Amino acid sequence: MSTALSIHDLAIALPAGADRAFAVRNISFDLQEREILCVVGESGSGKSMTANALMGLLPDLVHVTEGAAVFEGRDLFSLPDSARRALRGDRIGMIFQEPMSALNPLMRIGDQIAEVYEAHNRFTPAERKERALSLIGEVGLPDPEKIIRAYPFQLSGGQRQRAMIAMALALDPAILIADEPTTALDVTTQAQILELIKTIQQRHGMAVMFITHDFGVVAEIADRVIVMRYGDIVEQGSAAQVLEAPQHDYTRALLAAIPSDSVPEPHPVTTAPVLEVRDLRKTYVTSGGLFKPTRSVTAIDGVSFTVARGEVLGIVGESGSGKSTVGRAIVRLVEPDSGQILLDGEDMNALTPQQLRHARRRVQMIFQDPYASLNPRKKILSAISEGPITQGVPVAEAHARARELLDTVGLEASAAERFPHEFSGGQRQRIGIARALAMDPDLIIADEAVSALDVSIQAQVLELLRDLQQRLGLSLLFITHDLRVAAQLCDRIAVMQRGKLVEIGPVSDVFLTPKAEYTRNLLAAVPGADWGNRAATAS
Amino acid sequence: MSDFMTRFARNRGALLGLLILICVVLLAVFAPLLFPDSPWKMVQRPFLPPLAVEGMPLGTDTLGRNVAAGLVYGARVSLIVGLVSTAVALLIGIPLGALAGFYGGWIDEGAMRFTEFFQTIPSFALAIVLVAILEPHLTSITLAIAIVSWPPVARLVRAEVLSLRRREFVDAARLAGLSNMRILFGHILPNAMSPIIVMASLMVATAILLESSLSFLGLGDPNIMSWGYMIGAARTVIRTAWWLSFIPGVAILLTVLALNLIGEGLNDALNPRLARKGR
Amino acid sequence: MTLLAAILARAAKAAITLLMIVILNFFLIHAAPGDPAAVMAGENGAADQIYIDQLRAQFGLDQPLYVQFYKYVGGVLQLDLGYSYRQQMPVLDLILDRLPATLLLTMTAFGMSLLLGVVFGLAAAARVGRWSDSAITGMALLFYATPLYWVALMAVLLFSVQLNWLPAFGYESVGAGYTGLAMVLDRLRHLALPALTLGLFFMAVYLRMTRSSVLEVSQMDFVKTARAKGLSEGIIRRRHILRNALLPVVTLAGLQAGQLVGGAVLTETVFAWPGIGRLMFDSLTARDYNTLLGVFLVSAAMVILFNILTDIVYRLIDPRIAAGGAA
Amino acid sequence: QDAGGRLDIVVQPEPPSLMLGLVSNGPTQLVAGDIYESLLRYDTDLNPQPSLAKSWEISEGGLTYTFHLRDGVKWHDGAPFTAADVVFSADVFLRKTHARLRVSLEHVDSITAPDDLTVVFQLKEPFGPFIGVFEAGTMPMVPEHIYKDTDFANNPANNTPIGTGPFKFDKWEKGSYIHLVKNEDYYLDGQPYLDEIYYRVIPDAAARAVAFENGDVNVLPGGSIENWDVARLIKMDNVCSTGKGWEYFAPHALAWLNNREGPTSHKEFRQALMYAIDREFVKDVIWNGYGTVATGPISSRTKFYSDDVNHYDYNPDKARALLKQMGYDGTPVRILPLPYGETWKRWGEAMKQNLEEVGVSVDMVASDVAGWNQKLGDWDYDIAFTYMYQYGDPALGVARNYLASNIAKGSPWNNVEGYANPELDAKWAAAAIEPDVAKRQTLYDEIQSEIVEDVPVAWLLEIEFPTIYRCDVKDLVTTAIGVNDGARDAWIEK
Ligand SMILES: Nc1ncnc2c1ncn2[C@@H]1O[C@H](COP(=O)(O)OP(=O)(O)OP(=O)(O)O)[C@@H](O)[C@H]1O
Ligand SMILES: Nc1ncnc2c1ncn2[C@@H]1O[C@H](COP(=O)(O)OP(=O)(O)OP(=O)(O)O)[C@@H](O)[C@H]1O
Ligand SMILES: [Mg+2]
Ligand SMILES: [Mg+2]
Repeated sequence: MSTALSIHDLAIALPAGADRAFAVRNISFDLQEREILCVVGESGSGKSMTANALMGLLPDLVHVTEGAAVFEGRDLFSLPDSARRALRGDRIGMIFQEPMSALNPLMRIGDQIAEVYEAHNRFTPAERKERALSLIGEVGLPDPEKIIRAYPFQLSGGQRQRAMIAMALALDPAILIADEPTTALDVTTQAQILELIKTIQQRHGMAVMFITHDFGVVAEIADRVIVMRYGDIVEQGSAAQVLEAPQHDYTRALLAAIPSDSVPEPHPVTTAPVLEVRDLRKTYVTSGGLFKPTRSVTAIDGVSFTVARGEVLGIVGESGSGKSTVGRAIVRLVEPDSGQILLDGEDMNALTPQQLRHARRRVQMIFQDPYASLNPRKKILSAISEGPITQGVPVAEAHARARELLDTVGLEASAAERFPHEFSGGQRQRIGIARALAMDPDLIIADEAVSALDVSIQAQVLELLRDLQQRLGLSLLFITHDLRVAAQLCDRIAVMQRGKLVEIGPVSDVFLTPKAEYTRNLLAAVPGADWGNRAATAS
Repeated sequence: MSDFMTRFARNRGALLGLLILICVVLLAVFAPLLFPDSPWKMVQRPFLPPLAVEGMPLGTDTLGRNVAAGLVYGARVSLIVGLVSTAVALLIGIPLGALAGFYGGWIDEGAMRFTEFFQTIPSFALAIVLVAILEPHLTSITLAIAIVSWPPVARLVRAEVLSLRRREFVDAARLAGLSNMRILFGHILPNAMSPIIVMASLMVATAILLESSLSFLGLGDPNIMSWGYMIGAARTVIRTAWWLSFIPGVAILLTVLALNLIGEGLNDALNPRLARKGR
Repeated sequence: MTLLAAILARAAKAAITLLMIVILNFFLIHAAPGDPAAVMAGENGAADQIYIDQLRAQFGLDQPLYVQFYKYVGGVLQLDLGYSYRQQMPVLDLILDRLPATLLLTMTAFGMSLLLGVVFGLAAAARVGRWSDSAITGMALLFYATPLYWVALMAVLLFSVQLNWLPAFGYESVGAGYTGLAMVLDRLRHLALPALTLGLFFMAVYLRMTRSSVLEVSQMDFVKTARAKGLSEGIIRRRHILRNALLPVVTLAGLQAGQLVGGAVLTETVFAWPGIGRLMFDSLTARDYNTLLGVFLVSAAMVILFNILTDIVYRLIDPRIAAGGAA
Repeated sequence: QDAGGRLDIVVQPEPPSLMLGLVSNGPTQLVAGDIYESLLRYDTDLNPQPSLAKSWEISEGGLTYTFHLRDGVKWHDGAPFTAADVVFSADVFLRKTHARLRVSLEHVDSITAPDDLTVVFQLKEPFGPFIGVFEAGTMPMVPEHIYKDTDFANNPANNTPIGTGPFKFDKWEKGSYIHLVKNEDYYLDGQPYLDEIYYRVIPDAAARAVAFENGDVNVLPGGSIENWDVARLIKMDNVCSTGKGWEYFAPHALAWLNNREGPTSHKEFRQALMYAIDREFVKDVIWNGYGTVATGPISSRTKFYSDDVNHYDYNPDKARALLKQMGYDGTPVRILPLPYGETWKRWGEAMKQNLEEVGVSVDMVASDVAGWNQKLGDWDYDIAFTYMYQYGDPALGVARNYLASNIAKGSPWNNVEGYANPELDAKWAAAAIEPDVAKRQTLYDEIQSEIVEDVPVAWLLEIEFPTIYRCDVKDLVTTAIGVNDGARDAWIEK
């Protein structure tokens, strides 16, 4: 195997006012021909910057200040702009994270693919179309004739990502750089895309630099791995080496933080249910106005389950399966069409708005996006104590309790006087938890409460949740699309598909002896499933 | 806050605008000290060019009135009309847009039809008719300008509220048991303030232009000296004394320019995401 | 949803809006002090009660307001906008007489401002941060902040009076009897100053909007994708950035084009342009109710028409809207 | 006289109609004066001259007016003009439509046509001013064959006016211009000299001045541009001007003073006002020196003027003394300027300043033409500017503003101020029907000296509206109504 791309002493300077002076500094690595090199690391560690530097697509004011990247005998960084442009798309292709925004919304898919040929003056227009068509077939998009004339908004996320890959492959590049190409996709789609990249890499013999923060993905596809942190490469080596015998502390910490698939022992549920959901249904009807056709989506289709006191029930399922809608219907942020929601035997749906405002105390929610769920203009203290005060708790008492809770979730007392933007993602999520706890609820609904966080922070928050749940005897409805996370925290798991509850049962049953076909697919799609299991048994 | 100040201060244009505006405000506030006599008083020979006679730095107009005094007193009118009409427009537009965006449904439909209705009539024409009907007076002019300028506010606020009300912190507030009004006015609107403030600064500028246009057409309040009046009155002598229309024109230009610069500065400072792009 | 259905839906709504405008304006305008008979009598230099009563009877102003209203609305529904007291001819004819001049002026100004605004906006965005960008945006800001009528006065002073390059007013050389190309040139010369003054402000608006929109779109991921394909900057700018960046400009322009038709009062006054803006102002001072109402109705209809046109253009540019789906 | 050529005349505002029998406002008269004619014209000394009547006799005692019409006169549509048209016009048409003529026709017993070319007006009583009503704007001849037994106001022919005048209506581009062409069948040989006339509508005063400078128009009728531009334009090369052509109208600027209520109801206040205002300043600065400060109700250009009255010269001290004597308590007075352009606005402002200097507080009221009319008609004002035409004789154009019988709401042209003086009323009435000129003069002298003492209105200025034209335009203004009498005699020097 020879080297496709060799990077020496790369340094990328950030503009004044950025959180550090260099995005990456002094990094050197090689990309071998026909290998998949995974670059992992936490958010902000400089992965994207490195990739962009190689493509010559650094944002304004961000510059390569040092180093060389030798590709086909030439240093990319010292090439003139025109020569670099000639390489882009031709010898080096790239795909990005967000399939929606990475495609021009106003151009047909076919034209966007054909454009690559045009940029490099290959073929006649008719041939370009021909090739675009066959590429679309190659990346596994159905009905190429139709897709070629479709606009991006008419495609699903996975399909768009396939179209992106088709573009990157158009001229058979020697190197493909993929910057988190599956992060925005749900598990099943992610599995398909990873599969596609693997096959294509093999078929075309490309070198792939694959950026991700998910060790599951690494385990799935990587030949070699580079681990980055704060702009440095802390470890590199073959996939097996890094995953199974990590050298650096940071890598070890990262790996340890990954929820393992080791299935907890089932606790028999003994207590009375705190929440009972009976035959819940919800159909979203988007009325288009006077003459527009109405569009209706059945988000919940006859769902029933119970949550016992002190129990953690997980709801899993792929994107759009109706998980959030269930959670929101329980707290009546969404009005269900029919069905009953009994909280300690009291029907939530029968309450007047006035009563509802009081009843809400008992069920609280932790939101997916910790930043969006905090009013940017309110200090943390008032964010936490506002609810209790509204429910009639004296101000001083509410404040005191809020400070106490901040301590409980592991934040220092000074946090009370700060604004949300002055915290990190994990800290914000803790604030969200404190806020939910402030209301002394019986049940907390956590909707994707950890998905937005980096693995290490994710682990901390999960730890906290488990601790609180056990200490305070809370019930938890834990909504997630990440099966590993669910397995770690939950007592029982409910699997949803297209609004229906397809399976519910203790974690071990669902994971080890799934009954529904869908559950099996879901489990199979988890990236690095084998490795995860191995790791779990090894430790 | 200090963060905001530093970001604002980084924008040189905005600082310049602020400087000009402060000058205008100071002149307006201290007009009676600078020129104790009424700006209508005929004090010298007519048609004196600027700097021709001491004490008349900008010369005299068709009746021998001090142009400098007129300019300074005119600043008061422009500022008052600009600020008050903007305030009134905000008072109409914000609640309407907020309720429409928050409640949706028929309230939204009704409010937006109403807004659309006002936007369908060309606004300058409507302002002219309103002033003519109410008879030109400082209050009627201000009111007319407010009436034609609130619809964009309502639309902006509605759009902001629409996007904010889907934000999770609003759900959080709801779960905390807050009433709709408290959610709307305590949580949603404060977060919509930045674009509203930016828009308001530009509305003041537009209102000043509108007032001067109305005045120019002879629909100004005849009891108060305004820049539009000065231009309108000097138009007939533009051939013999061009500076009489030029000077107040420049005054309007500078003030409106200043407000625009401030508006852009605010936009950049209140919206750092955009600020970085602008550069 | 098909284009046709969308247009029909819009038209139905528009009709309701227009009817509301008619009703509101009717009462608004009749609330103004003074009545047309008195104005006409006044102009005649001498009048007695008999004369005024005759005029009132002739115009139907002697009837109770609700009867006048009923008659007027009834007429409007049959496309009869009534009779102009002041101009002594049917309002519809009067407006149709004047509308072409207004359309010529406003559409020229509009087209010019849109074109120049977009071109300069693009130029500024391409040079963002450099002095030429500052120069262009500074110029735009200047136009944006200048009172329109004042520009008009200064333009006349400079181009007509001092330099004698362009006619100062009117829309043709009266009685020159030009035909063919000479006529077109003559019209263009007359059009130059008013269209320019009217257009400058809007040019500034579109310029600023284009610039910021281009800058915003330039940051979008698909532009990066285009770069990753190896496309040249020129193609990226034209094919990817421009089209996306124009969407908000189109929306704004559509809103304004309609407003322009009825809003060119100042320009038409200063340049003696025989359009409906001036007609409106003259009718207002003469309390020529029917004409005033007619002008309002027609300009409102123009606003609506342009909004519908904008929708159509939008649909042509943006496939997402055409499909009726969410953006 | 050179034949041919074209005249471009400014008309402002655009006339509502050209049917002079229905509409008699300034712009209509200006344009329609070329189309319609009357029996007589008046020279600049107000002496009657032949027009459609080639000669006339007034009987002893002044009761019978006999007019001999010109032979061979044709309407623009080719129909012959006869005495029947005259009878129809005066007795039927104008009696119905023409407010000002109607007042004069009160004195007329009968109008008859003994033959096709003779018309006889039989009066009830002697009425000295009667010989002055045969002017085109006052008694335009309208074609009987078109209007007889029709609804005059709605006759479609109103849009294509048909008269006997030297020019025919050709085209009206609304908002832009009116085009008249030479009447080839005109009864005067070789006349008119001009081929065509364009009346140009240019709404902005400054633009009108530019139009004249650029040569787009060659005639600016009096009052069509602001005074400051008059001063500037007449200094230019090849520009001529004349103050003549306004003798018949003798526009007299005055301020209505509300005699019914408020400070202006006090005679001392009104006198104080006369002393407080600086009319010479206004004449010099605002009117650029044109015009004459008025001394009383009758213009010095009108018959029966008398100078033997109290002259109110600018004297603020006297004004202050009078105000003190009256016990003026600072009640603000409202000034309603004439909404006819910047000159009048400036005048209002100047008066406001003058009054404030003597301690009167003033509110300016803004309004447009309609609002102004309404406020005057409703007597809702304290001081209001206007100017009145005198029509050559105090009985026609002056008395109407001071007679108690003329106090009626709704019109801005009668006794708007609400002045009632029975003694003077009797004298005005006597003077109107007094056949002896010397006795009339005496009566009017008395009236003038008494009324000036009372100051029912503030007389301001005998306005002069110079007509400005290019010097190659000849014989443009030959009569007492100037350009309004049409361009019959005008020609352009080649
Ligand atoms: N346009 C920019 N201007 C200034 N600094 C930037 C810019 N984009 C990124 N940075 C900074 O550069 C550093 C590296 O960012 P980079 O995008 O490479 O991280 P990453 O490893 O890709 O993270 P993620 O997983 O979140 O995508 C970070 O500190 C970030 O704040
Ligand atoms: N407010 C809404 N209006 C219309 N349709 C909606 C609305 N909210 C959700 N939906 C639709 O309802 C379905 C279920 O959505 P829901 O958000 O409950 O899914 P989810 O399982 O939480 O997905 P994810 O994992 O992506 O969060 C989806 O098809 C979605 O498009
Ligand atoms: Mg990244
Ligand atoms: Mg969800």
